[in-house]
Amino acid sequence: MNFALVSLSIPLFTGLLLLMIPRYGGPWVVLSSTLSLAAAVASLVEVVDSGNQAVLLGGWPELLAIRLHLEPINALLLAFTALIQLLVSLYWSRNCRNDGFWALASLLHATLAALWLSGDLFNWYVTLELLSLVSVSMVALAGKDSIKPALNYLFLSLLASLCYLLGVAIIYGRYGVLDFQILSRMTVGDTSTAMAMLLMTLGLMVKGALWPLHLWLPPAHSRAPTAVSALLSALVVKGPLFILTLLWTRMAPMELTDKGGEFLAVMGVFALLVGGWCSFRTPLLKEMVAYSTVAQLGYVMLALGLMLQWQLRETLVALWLFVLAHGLAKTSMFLAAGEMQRIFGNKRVTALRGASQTAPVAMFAFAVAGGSLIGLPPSGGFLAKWLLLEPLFYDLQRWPLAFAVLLSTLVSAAYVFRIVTLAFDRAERGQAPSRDRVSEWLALLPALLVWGMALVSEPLILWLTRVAQ
Amino acid sequence: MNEIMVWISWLAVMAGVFFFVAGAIGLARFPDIHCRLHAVTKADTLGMGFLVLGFGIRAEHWHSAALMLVIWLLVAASSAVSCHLLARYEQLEDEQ
Amino acid sequence: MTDTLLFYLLVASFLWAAGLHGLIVARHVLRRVIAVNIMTAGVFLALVTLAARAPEPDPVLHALVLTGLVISVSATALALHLGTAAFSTEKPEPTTR
Amino acid sequence: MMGGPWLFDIALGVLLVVLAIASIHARNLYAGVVMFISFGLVAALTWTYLGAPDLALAEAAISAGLTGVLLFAALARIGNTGSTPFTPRRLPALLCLAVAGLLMVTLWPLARNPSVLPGMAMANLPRTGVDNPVTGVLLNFRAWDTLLELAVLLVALLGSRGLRPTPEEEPVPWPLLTAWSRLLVPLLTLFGGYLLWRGGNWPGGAFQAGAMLAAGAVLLRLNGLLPEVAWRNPVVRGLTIAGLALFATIAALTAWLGDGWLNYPPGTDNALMMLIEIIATLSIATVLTLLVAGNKTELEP
Repeated sequence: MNFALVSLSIPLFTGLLLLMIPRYGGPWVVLSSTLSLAAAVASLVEVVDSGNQAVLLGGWPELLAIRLHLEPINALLLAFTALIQLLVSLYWSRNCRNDGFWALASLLHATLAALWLSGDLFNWYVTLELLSLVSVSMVALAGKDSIKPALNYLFLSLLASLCYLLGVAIIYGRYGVLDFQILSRMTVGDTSTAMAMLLMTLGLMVKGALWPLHLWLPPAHSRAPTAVSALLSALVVKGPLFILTLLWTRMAPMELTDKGGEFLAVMGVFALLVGGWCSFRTPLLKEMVAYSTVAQLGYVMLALGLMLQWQLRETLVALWLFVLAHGLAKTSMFLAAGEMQRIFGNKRVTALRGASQTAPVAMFAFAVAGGSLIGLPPSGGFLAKWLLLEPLFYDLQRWPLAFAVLLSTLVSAAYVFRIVTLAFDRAERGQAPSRDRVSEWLALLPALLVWGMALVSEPLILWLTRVAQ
Repeated sequence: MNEIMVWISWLAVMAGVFFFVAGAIGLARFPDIHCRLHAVTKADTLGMGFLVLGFGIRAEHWHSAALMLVIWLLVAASSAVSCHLLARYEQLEDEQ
Repeated sequence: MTDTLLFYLLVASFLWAAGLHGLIVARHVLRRVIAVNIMTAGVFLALVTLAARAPEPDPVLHALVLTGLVISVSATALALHLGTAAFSTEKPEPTTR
Repeated sequence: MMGGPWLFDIALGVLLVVLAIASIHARNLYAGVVMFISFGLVAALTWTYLGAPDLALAEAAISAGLTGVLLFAALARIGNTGSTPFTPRRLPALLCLAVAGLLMVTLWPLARNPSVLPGMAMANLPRTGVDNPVTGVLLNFRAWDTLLELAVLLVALLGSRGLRPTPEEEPVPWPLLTAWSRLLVPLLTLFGGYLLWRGGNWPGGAFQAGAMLAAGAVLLRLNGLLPEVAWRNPVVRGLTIAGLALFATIAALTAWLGDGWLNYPPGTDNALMMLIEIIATLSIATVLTLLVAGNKTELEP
């Protein structure tokens, strides 16, 4: 547990330090996320060796204290957060023009770590609120254009928090407990619990930008600074998703899981198709990437829904694999998109004509990341999708869902190849754009990692199957 | 003795309530801002003063009576200041 | 005693719904901020009412509401600053009456 | 059953609902803000009535004081434009009424549900070293929430700081207001200190005290009696992060040298808590002052 707390404290103190002395933000954050990553990996090793850990803060008795818990999945997410943070800060320390970014990024890291470790319904509310305020502030860093999307994001996320908080109030009124692990032994399927689950689910769906409550995401993610878009897409939407998954897989009473699963699965399919279609249609590059996040989150919802409805353990593994693969791929995609936007000085998709010749590495990063989003073998996205599809084929009743997943693959292939074909078009004659080779390679790095996941696919899947209960 | 004090306190409380009600009606019904300010501040100062008197007589300890007196002084002073500010703002607006 | 609590729970649900309605229909940023705050007050009223169930009020719930109050004032301030930056008119108009 | 107490309950409840609806839907935004401030005061009264004086203090300082100033400042800059067209449609209203009904049905059975946690909190209270149960919960049982809450406050400031609206001209302070502020601010400071001091045993505590101090500072700042509170000043910066930094340092030190994260070593817990409370009060006061009346024109450091 101590390693996990170290992994949380390092970015927190770095953030505070950077507020005091705002110089050399980039190097400090790179250093702190490296150290935090090391601590997170140490905690992962520790928890795999010696089993789940929990600590009651302050040494107060159960029920009264806030409980932090460390399980392999939390530790994995902790390490994943530090890794993404490291990759993004490596890229952004070459490009950043705003000192305010670094302190906020460190606080974002600390917030996410607090969220992964927490096991208390109200503490989650506080971390969620912290997460939204940090994200909104970071979106607003981009200046004039981004303020209205940021404001809209803030309003919707406040609405979501209030839904969640009302759900927590009902749960507390019904059971008198806020500790998640104790609640998971107590819940029964009565009206109050159902209403509380509904309210919390709706709130978390807004925060996690799950279809049809995703409307704030595309403008906010596409107007934010490049590094912020990457962090938001790769990490921030996963926070509410994590809580949603825990709530439904552990806390929801048996009577509700069936209906909830069906609802989530249907919403997931819609997200895949509608999000993909919007992504295909939009004229702006970063908005296309943002809509693709909406679509990809559909897989996560579908996996969760299937898990609840048919008790398929494999889909839970698929869910976590999706989270990891999507995080890495989306980081790469946003960084590459930002890099190309900077090179061409244009936000539109059509500006990419001939990008394969003028910005080959960035375009390559974009395409490679896109390959993982489509689910081309042997990428991380492919592993996740295969795990999701496999159990669907066994049962004739589930074929419509399998068909929907395949259709969504086609849609995502369509929006990725739309860019790729444009890029391989002949370049217009003009002055050679200024390129920053290091930045381009740094943008490629996460995409290579997501394809590297395939190399360790078998042990990874076996291990996840073991730990993802 | 005690009986008389209770009666006095009741009278004072009733007077306070009367001033507050009158002030509220004045605030709602008077035509312009000066009349309204007049109604409100009078209600605040006088009505609250009577209430403090009424409850002060019935207080079990002189501490609470003194505390209420301080509160009354603060309310009276701040209502005077805010009334002045509002009236002055109105005047500035009219001049423009 | 329970009847009183039920009444306050009724008021709390009304406040929550009224805030929700305001947030849906209102366009002006100030109205939306106020609506969010009304919703927050609704949740807090529900929590405080639940705290008053026992003869000795529940301090845990009071602490939760106090934390929530700080969070809500932070969010309100951020929203108002964002709103000011987004919609501020060049010449501030006189806004009284 | 229509006795005296019931009458008071109904008056409070009806006032709350009417003021809430009026503050959102008032035709004039200025009136709406005034209604909202009154709503906050009635809410504070309700908290007192429901046995939560800690909350009432905080709510009064926040809603009537700081949020009011924030709303008025925003109103002065944004203006009334685009606020009147308010097409009353039936569907959202009916939908929200249905939501209210649904919520009521859900909340109904909860009013009779007892809870075990208050009893446990009370039983463990002597070990915390404070007598006020709310302070005990905030600084002991749920200290981690309180730490994160300080972070929320700080982040709101960081987010607002990056925005640079057009500079506004300083209003000329009026002599009566200035004189009154000179009298009021020492009283507010005194009262803030009193709230902090008695927070251990009676309603009050760091947040209420901080809000009170901030109200005083804002009043002085609006009158031009206080020099600029600027972020570029390292002392101001230090004060804003001091609360969170101290709290987090204590957490880390207790984990490293002591028994665990936020597990105050026995014997020192009272002193540690007092230290946290004092520093947190100063921090909260600075952050709130900067949020409400911070220097708007300064650029990034």
